[in-house]
Amino acid sequence: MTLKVLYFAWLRERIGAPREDIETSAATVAELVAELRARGPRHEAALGDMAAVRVALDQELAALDAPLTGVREVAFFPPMTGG
Amino acid sequence: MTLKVLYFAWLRERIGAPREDIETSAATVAELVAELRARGPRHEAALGDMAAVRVALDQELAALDAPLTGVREVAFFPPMTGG
Amino acid sequence: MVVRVQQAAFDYGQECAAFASTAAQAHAGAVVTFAGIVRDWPGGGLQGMEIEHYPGMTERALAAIEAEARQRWALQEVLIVHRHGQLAPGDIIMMVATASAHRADAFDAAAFLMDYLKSRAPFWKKEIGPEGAQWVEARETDEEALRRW
Amino acid sequence: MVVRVQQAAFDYGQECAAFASTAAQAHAGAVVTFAGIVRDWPGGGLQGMEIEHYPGMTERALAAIEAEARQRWALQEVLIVHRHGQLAPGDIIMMVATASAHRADAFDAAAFLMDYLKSRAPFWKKEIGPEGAQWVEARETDEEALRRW
Repeated sequence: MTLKVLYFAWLRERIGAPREDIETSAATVAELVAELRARGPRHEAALGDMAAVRVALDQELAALDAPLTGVREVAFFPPMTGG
Repeated sequence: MTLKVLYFAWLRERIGAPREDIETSAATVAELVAELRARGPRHEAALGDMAAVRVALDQELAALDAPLTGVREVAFFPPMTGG
Repeated sequence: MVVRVQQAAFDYGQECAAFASTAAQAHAGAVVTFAGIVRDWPGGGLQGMEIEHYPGMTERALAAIEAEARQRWALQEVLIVHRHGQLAPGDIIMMVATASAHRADAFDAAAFLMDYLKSRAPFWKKEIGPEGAQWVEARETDEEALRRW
Repeated sequence: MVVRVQQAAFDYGQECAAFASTAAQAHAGAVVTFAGIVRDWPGGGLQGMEIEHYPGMTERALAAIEAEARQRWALQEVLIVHRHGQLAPGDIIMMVATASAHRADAFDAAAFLMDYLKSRAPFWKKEIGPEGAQWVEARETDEEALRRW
């Protein structure tokens, strides 16, 4: 499947792009993260410490072990700081 | 001593006046209330049920057994309903 | 601190804007405001409201409540405005505003000011309807609200 | 309910006035507003703030938080406005407003909206100072604040 992967805040800056389209067969967020980290130092710098990263699947917050079945948009970002 | 006695809200309406000057030797609020009630049906209607009445001595909330020593202004009114 | 007791209407929006502007200059990060509105009865029919107060004691009580709030929380600014006299349904009766570095202090201080003002500042409301006027009774819950502070 | 996410500045005073007026027409008796302000650093020197957000998810998250507040409290009106983009010290970042029959609901709902918005709506703040830009870190206390609801 092709996933639209989005990055925000310092993850976007470390990746060097706000978005990439990823061809993957990862079954869960954790598997996708492992694949992305293998892409190189920028991805490793962004996704190396997932304790500092939040994930949304199709714009809903999700856990690392959430399945990617039917998902079209995955977003990675730091804890929110609005308000 | 001469006390300035003030009434507010329905106590004022039952007394029929917002203020009266009272010559008294009452030592406490409770003694003053007893004297006032003896003045007639209007005072009895206003001060008959002190559970429904609040008292301020010189513009500070006070209890029924508070002494009147040095006090110049006594106010009687219902529980507040501001805000 | 600003405490005003007045018969005249005030412009709630303008007060909010001026307060936030002063708060910003004082490096506050959080502003909370409360406004109390003359609320019609559930079935309608309220014609007006009359607010009586105890001149002198009112200002003292509000100043004391405001000072207590400043002792408990780190506040950059506090505003209390309360009307008395004749009001119509929908009129704004009063407002409080608090400004602090962080939101928790601003929220707690504003709620505290309201709880104390309700039960400790000498204001009394009278509602006027088609069958005459009636003094508003104090609610048990208002006295209970004080216990949390 | 009104939820707005916008780059443009908004007039906090005018929003408060309009909200209170709508609230009064809906027979609310209590209005609470919160405004967040870009706060300079304790020692000064903050030059600006940049707010990034996640278009699409932001609106969904705010609508969900607003719906949750309406389920928990009896609210006549709710307003959420949040800016993104470039801001200067002293600028108003965002506001929420709640209207209810009684003050407890309006206060609790506004505090709830702020707690959830802080930690569950996808906004990120970056502070710009003389030595460059720095992403604001989420505070432990903000996550803890959610537990009371």
